[in-house]
This record gives sequence, structure tokens and C-alpha cells, in this order.
Amino acid sequence: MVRKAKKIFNDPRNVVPEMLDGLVAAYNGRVKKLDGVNAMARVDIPAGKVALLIGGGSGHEPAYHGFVGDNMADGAALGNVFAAPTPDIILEATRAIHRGKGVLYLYGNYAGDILNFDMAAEEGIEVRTLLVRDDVACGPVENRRGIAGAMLAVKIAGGAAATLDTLDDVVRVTSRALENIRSISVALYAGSIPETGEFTFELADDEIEIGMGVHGEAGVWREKMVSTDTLVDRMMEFILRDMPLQRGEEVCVLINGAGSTTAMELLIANRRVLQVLAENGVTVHECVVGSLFTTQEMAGFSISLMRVDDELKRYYDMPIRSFGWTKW
Amino acid sequence: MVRKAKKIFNDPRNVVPEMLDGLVAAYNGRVKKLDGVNAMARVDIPAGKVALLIGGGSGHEPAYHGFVGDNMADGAALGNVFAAPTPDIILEATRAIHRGKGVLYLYGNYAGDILNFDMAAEEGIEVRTLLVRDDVACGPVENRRGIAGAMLAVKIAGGAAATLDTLDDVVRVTSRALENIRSISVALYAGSIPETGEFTFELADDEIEIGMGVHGEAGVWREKMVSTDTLVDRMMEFILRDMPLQRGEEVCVLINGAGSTTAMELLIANRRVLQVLAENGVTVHECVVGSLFTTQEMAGFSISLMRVDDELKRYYDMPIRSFGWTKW
Amino acid sequence: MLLYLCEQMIGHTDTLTQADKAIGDGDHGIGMARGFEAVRLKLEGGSFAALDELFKAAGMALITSVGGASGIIFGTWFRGGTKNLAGAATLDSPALSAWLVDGLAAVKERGKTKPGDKTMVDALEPAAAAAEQAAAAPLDEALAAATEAARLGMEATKDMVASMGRAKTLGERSLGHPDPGAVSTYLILRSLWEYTEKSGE
Amino acid sequence: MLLYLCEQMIGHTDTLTQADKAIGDGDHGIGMARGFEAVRLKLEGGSFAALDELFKAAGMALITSVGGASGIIFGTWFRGGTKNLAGAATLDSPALSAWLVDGLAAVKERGKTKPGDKTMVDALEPAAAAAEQAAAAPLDEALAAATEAARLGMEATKDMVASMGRAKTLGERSLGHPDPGAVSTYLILRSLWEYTEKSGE
Ligand SMILES: Nc1ncnc2c1ncn2[C@@H]1O[C@H](COP(=O)(O)OP(=O)(O)O)[C@@H](O)[C@H]1O
Ligand SMILES: Nc1ncnc2c1ncn2[C@@H]1O[C@H](COP(=O)(O)OP(=O)(O)O)[C@@H](O)[C@H]1O
Ligand SMILES: [Mg+2]
Ligand SMILES: [Mg+2]
Ligand SMILES: [Mg+2]
Ligand SMILES: [Mg+2]
Repeated sequence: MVRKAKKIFNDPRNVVPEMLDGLVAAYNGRVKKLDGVNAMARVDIPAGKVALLIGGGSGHEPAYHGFVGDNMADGAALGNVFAAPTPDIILEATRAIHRGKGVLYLYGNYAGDILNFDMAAEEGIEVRTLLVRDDVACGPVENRRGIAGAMLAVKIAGGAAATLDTLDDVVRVTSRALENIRSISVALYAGSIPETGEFTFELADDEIEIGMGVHGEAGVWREKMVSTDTLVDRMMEFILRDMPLQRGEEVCVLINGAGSTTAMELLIANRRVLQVLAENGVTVHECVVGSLFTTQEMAGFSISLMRVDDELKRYYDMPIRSFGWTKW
Repeated sequence: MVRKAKKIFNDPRNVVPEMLDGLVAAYNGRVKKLDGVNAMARVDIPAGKVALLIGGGSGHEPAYHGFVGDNMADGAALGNVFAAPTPDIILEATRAIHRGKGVLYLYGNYAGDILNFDMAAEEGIEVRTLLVRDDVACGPVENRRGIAGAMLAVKIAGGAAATLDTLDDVVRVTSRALENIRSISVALYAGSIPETGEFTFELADDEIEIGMGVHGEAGVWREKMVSTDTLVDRMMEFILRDMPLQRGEEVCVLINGAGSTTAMELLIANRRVLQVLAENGVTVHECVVGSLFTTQEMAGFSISLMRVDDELKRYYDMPIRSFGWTKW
Repeated sequence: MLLYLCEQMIGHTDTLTQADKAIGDGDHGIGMARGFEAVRLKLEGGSFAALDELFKAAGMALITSVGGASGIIFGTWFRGGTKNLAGAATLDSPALSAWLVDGLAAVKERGKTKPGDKTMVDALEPAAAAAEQAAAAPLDEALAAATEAARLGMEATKDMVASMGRAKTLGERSLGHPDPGAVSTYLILRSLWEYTEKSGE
Repeated sequence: MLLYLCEQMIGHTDTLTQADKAIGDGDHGIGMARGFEAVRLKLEGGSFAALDELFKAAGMALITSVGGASGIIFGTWFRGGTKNLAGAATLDSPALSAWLVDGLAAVKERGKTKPGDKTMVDALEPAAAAAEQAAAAPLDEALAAATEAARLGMEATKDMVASMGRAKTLGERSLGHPDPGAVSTYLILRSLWEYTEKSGE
């Protein structure tokens, strides 16, 4: 018999709209739900602002829809759990946030998301698309999935879209962020899909998989449990091989929990990540530790680095206020 | 054979100091670790400020030590996992944060914590103690444990200690907050203790326990899994029976995840809590949804309400910046 | 006929879930179930004079309800396949052929997929070819041929390495498992054929 | 003798973990292990001329290393029990009696506990009484009497409803399980007795 997840829901088929209601409420008046679709928008988008739309499948809370707010995204389109939002949802959200200066679509590099966002982009509003491809576990960059590093990209894009006058400029700055973000993840056990209650993959009790994707897509290798330090060292090797950092360069760090991994484990991993960076002479501009991009109750974590310079730091340092990440 | 937790650690006996290193780093320069003890303090405590010390066992991250910072606590004393900090740790922390105006000790009502904090309080610095007793599942108020509502108390105490001139005043305001905070929790499955890898209690696959404490202390009753709405309704009944709210009264709400419960489940619960409050004509000043006070990877959540008036709202509304909770 | 299709596809939820769990993210079953439930509601809610209107409505229902990759892909098949169906009142062999051939072209354009990428195209392409060849035969024969071609195409995806969709990062590990969308394609055609067989009895 | 005690208590980690899991939070075993490891380090690190210094150092090591309720409680027993030990060079029966009687008093004051609250006091109190009565007997007899009294006291906690510490909210559900701290108290005395027996052989 398949082991089923133990969770509290009402009707598992209604998780997305019910969650969205609770989420909009948890924004305490700063966002509103859009009528008839699973999408939301800030209530106070200034006229003439370049708009930023993010989105993807649900089940990764607080990503993506937890990152709408001041100096963050203007709206989010929500799909069902692990499924891209449909074009009509994306289009409604696009219309709701457009202020005449065009809309940047920023989301992860998944076939389903691309197909749906692209179809919505054909409806007349000026749209530019940037894909997050931060997962170094997937070979060449075109193949790379968007994982937790996406949150760093949203941070920069949000700052840029709040400050810069044209869609072109926002695209330019966000592209620079994307080029400098790398992530790698590790999974200990899977999260489950509410509608079926089934876990999306199986790992033996003493096995971990390095590089596994946020829906259970295959990683680079499986191995027996290792210590935090050994594991972090290997993960950092992957990142630093792909984006070698010179002594004196600066990075922002995100240690992201996959869902049920404790803050204690994340903080111990953070400690080691910072040690490795220090050994390499790399300066840490800021480190963030939390479960920002989850896969339901999956266990595991990811390390994301964003190499920053003065321009990227300017946007990174802006205060933000959203459900999933607030900073001042 | 006992089922062991699957987690990533280095040496499980070193989790607290290693975690503390990672935590201090994640404060990005705003707190420092104290030499030789598992305690930390803000780096910028103003002279002449009434000091606020919080603490307790580790394993509840981000509570308590994640709540040090601007308009929050001035320092935290950390015990081992689920064990009160020892008097020497508390005393070091007290000395480090004392600025001549006395120190408020604010922590949960547990025998171990009381014994240790009391012993530290005998060392000459002016100390006042307030215990969090928000868990309505434990009968009369003297018996009540301190659970997630503690975070609301820290918020108010932090604001009061940043603003008010005397320890007496800070005690008065914080006491008012404590009198108006009620919580109740539910558990689906247990968290584990790193050193043994063992889970702290067992529940059948289809059982939940209402009122269970944050270390697995017994609750009010066990029952079969129910829907979110049914469960929330019963939990709210407990709270509202203990603290009846009049139409027009105002509350702050905290929906707290126990560790591995998804943000999705918490948000769906939040939706229902707000519906119940609306039905009762109670206004929500702000709701917070997140895993602020965890029990390692325990699954479950708690509902906390704090009845507020203008005085409490003044402190609640102050911006805060800490690892576990930032607001502006 | 489409109502029968909807029922059948909803019934296959678990088969498709398992197929997608093997090499994808496990949501294809509930996605298709949600989609064909939406199609059913659309069909019950309106009356459709012409075949192309019916298929267009079904396609739109899939696009706006399934989500993920397959909503667009299967919706595009249903919608895009109506290009040359104007005037057709019911599904006959020439209409089947047109629907599959034009649907395939629309899917390939939208999905930028070629045969061998281990997608539903590897089932739809042989099915379209078979239906084209059988365009002069009776509908049940044409459907039988298309279904069998889709089945063989679906079986062949087991030997392919995925290069599209969520399975692409699996590389060699996707070998041995059929593509979930190809399984759906086969099951859709099989349901239509079954219905024709049953109603022809 | 204390070194043997440390070894033994570290060896009992699992017994105490299980006892605390039943009615507490499961950390009593690792807490005591950590504590007696600290005592061991302290003993190995210094030389102690008098018995009271030794017990004070051990008590302080427990207080600053165990954490939780039991660090203070057991540390207070060891430390508080030295009140009338000044001058004693080794543990003999009168010293044992003084140590347990004064330790008990200190624990009760610090912990605000009375007998019947289902704590270690329910094992320590009968043990102290037994040692007092046996103050004129040889040490091994006095320790045997104290150990047996502690065991009976510990057994009796099974029939008590907890009203202190983490178990207090369990109410009736704490029935049938011994108090973990009472188990520790018994094991501490038993280790001392065992050591005396062995070294007396
Ligand atoms: N670009 C594409 N062209 C054609 N079919 C595709 C394409 N991408 C994905 N598919 C089909 O969609 C199926 C996956 O559907 P589904 O699991 O519902 O979506 P998702 O991959 O978003 O979870 C694949 O098995 C494949 O047949
Ligand atoms: N007030 C008290 N007086 C005496 N003993 C106490 C008191 N509180 C707790 N204890 C003892 O401490 C034991 C629990 O120790 P431990 O599990 O290490 O601490 P915690 O309860 O903090 O997890 C109890 O079994 C009891 O014997
Ligand atoms: Mg999907
Ligand atoms: Mg404890
Ligand atoms: Mg899928
Ligand atoms: Mg305990």
C-alpha cells in the first residue's frame, strides 16, 4: 500500500482557492484577490510603474505568491499544486497590474509555465519574459530549472521595477541578476500532492539525492546520508565550479528549506556555507535563512548564491514587505 | 525497532553551538554571540534602556533566539534541545544586556526554565520575571504552558522596553499583553530530538491530538483526523470559552506552524480562523501566519489570539527586525 | 461520445498519476481528470451545433483548467484540430483524420517538439498518419487503426530519453517508462474507439 | 567512586530517555549523560582535598551542564548536601546521611516540591530517612538501605499523578509510569552502593 501523507485539509481539491483566501488575508490589506481566477495583485500599484508578474504552480508556499508587495512583485498567477497557471489566470493578472509601461513575466524554466505564460503574452499587452534557470544540477543553462534562487531574482526585479522607468531597464537589471544566481538542492524525502496524498518520489531511509528538483525531478546523484559539512562542501563545489568566484567578490546567500527541514538544520548548513565562502575570500553581503521556496513537506534544502556588485546591491538593499519575505 | 528521524547534522551533540553560529551570521551583524556560553545579545543596545531577555530550550527555532533585534528582545539564553538554559548562561546574557535600568525575563512557564532563570536572578542585577502561560489546554492559568503566543508577548515587551523608561512600566505593559493572549495547538506527528534521533511521542496515522504541548506534553483529547474547518472551530471554541470576545473587540492573530506543516495548511486554517472571528464580530488588527515557534519537525499548528486595545496596538505596530519576524 | 471520453479519462486518473510519478511530477492524472471534468461541464452546459465548435469548446476547457504543460498541449490538439472541420456535423473518418493531422501540427508548433522527444507527439503523430491512411474506411476501423498506432507510439516512448518537459533532466533514467502524455493520447483515442464500437453494436 | 557513578549514569542514558518519553519530553537521559560527563571532566581536571569540595564541584558541574529542571535539582542535591560535610575526607555512613538529608532539604526548598508530587523527591526522601537510620552501620549497609528505599520510593511514583514539571499536564495519564528523576535518584544511589560492594570485595 502506498504511504499517504498526514495533513489537515478541507476538500483537497479546493486547496488552492482556500489557501489563496488565507494568503490574501495574511497580507493584511496590501493585496487583493482577482475575481474569478487564482491570482492576486497589490492594491496600490502606482500609475506609470513597470509591472512585475510572477507565478507558477502552487504548493511551494510562500513562493511565488508570497512575494507580492512593496518593492517586490505587483501580482502573482497561481496554478494548481505543481501545475503551471492557465493562460486565462495569467492574462487576468497581467491586465490587473499593467500600468501602461509593460509587464515583466519572471518565473521558473518549466515547459508548462512557458507554454501558459507565452499564450497569455499573445494578448496585446507589452510583455517581456525572463526565466529563472538557477539550478546547476541540470547541465547546460537552457535545461536548468528555476528553484529557490528565483526569490533573489524577484527581490532584484521588484526593486528595479519600483525604481526604473522602462521595461527595458527592468529587464536589463533582472537579467544581470539572473546571470549571477546559482543554486543547488538536496532532498531527504518527498513532499506530497494534496489531491492524491501521495509522495512524489521515494528515497531510502539512509539516502539523500543531491541536485533533486523541486517536484522530485532527478538530481545528480544519490548517496548515503553524510554530515552537514560534507554535504555543504559538495554542494558548494557544484556552484563554484559553475560560477567561480574571485577573492574579494561579494555574494548574497539564501539557504532555503524544502518544507519540513528544521531551521536548526538550515542554520547549521548556513554556518558551513559561510565558512566555505570565507575560505575562498568571498565577502557575504547578506545571508537569508528560511523556507522561502518549498515543495510541500519535502525535506531538504538548497543553497543559492547571487554574485552582486554595486548596481545589484542597490536593488537588493531596498526594503521589501511581502508575506514571505520582509526586510528593512 | 524505534523509527529514527532522517535529518542532516554534523555531530548531534553539537547542534546548539553550531546552530548558534549560523544564527548569529543570519542576523547579518546585528547580534553577537557571547563568549563561552550559548547566548547572544544585540550589538547596539542603547545606554539607559530597560533590557529584555528571553530564552528557553533550543529546538523551537526561530523561537526564542530568533526574536532578538530592533524593538524586540535585547538578548537570548539558549538551552540544549528542549532543556532550559543553565543559570550561568542566563547570567552572562543578563550582564551583557543590562544597561542600568534592570532586566525583564520573559519566557515560558516550565519548571526547568523557572528553576534556572530564578537561580540566575539571584546574582544582584535587578530582574523582574514574567511567565508566558498562553496554552488554554492546561486547565487553570498557573498550570498553563508557554507556547506560540509567547511570540506576541515578546513583540509587545520588545516595543515597551524600547520606549518606556522604567522596568516597572515595561512589566506593566507586558503583563497586560500576557493577560490577553490565549493559544491552543494541535499535533499530527512528533518532532525528534537530535541527540537520540527519536520522536518525542507517537500518534496513529489517522489520529491528531488537540492541546498537545510543544514537547509532546499531553493535550485535551485525541481524535481521528478531521477537516481544517472542523478542527479550527473546535480550537477556537477553547480559546473563546476562556477569553470571551465582545463584538467590536480587536485581536491580533498568529497561526503558527509546528515545524513541518506546510504554509498551505496554515493559510487554509487562517482563512477559517478569520471567518470565525468575523462571525463573532471581532475585528482583526493583524494576522501573522508562519512557523515562528516550532518543535523540530513536528506537524501541527497553533492558533494564538491577543486581544488588543490602543495601548497594546501602539507597541504591536512598531517596526521590528529580527531573524524570525520582521515587520515595518 | 465526448461525454464517454470524459468519463473514461477521469477513470484513468491513477494510471496517469503513476506514469507521471515515474518520470515527471505526478500531477498528470489529476490534471487530466480536472480537465475532462471541465470539458464535461462545458458539454452539459451548452449545445453545440457543429463538431468544430464542440472540439474548440473542449480544447478551451482543457487549456483553462488543466494547467501545467498538458493543458495547453492537449487543448491545442483539440482546438487546433478544428482548422478544417468547419461544416462537419459528426465525427466521421475524414473528420478524424483532419482533427488528428491539424491537431498534431498545432501541438508541434506550440510545443516546439519533434518526434523522438518523448512527448505525446510520439503517440499523436503515428495516430494521425494511421487515420489519414484510413480516411476512406468506416469510422470504427479508422479509430481502431489510430488507436493501435498511438499505442505502438506510446510503447516506443519507453525507449526514448526525454528532452522536453519535467522529465528532461532525468536523462537515461527516463528509459523504460512511457511518456505520461503519450499514455493519455493513446487512452483518448482508445476511449473514442470503444465508444464507437459500443454504439455500433 | 564518583567516576564510577559518572560511568554508570552515562550508561543509563537510554533507560532514562524512555522514562522521560513516557511522561516528559524525552531529554532526561541525554541531560544526565551530559551532566555526568561534565562531572567526570571536572573530577579528572582537578584534585579535591575534601569531600564537600568534591560534591560541590560535582553539583556545580550538573547545574551548568544539564539544563532543564533536573540540572538544578540534582546539582542542588549534590551542592546543598555538603552543608554539614566540612572536614569529612571520604564518604562514610554519617557523611552519606548528612549528604542525603541536607541535599533533600535544599532540593525541596529550591524546587518547592513536597512528597507525592511525583518527582525525584519521592525517591530521595525515603533514601535520606534510611541513610539517617543506618548512620551507625557500615557504609555498604547504609548505601544498601538507602538504595532500596529509593527504589521503593521510585516504584511508588508510578501510582502518583504528576503535579510538577513537564508531566503535570498529563494528569491521570502519568499513572503507571515512574518519575524519570526518581529513577535517576535510585540509579545514582545504586551505583554508589555497587561501587562500595565491588571495592570492598
Ligand atoms: N513541449 C511539449 N510538447 C508536447 N508535449 C509536451 C510538451 N511538454 C510536455 N508535454 C507533454 O505533457 C506531459 C506532461 O503533462 P503534465 O504532467 O500534466 O504537466 P507538467 O509536466 O507541467 O507536470 C508530458 O508527458 C508530455 O507528453
Ligand atoms: N520542582 C521540582 N522539584 C524536584 N524535582 C523536580 C522538579 N521539577 C522537575 N523535577 C525532576 O526533574 C525531572 C525531569 O528532568 P528533565 O527531564 O531533565 O527536565 P525537564 O523536565 O526540564 O525536561 C522530573 O522527573 C523530576 O523528578
Ligand atoms: Mg506539474
Ligand atoms: Mg526538557
Ligand atoms: Mg506532471
Ligand atoms: Mg525532560
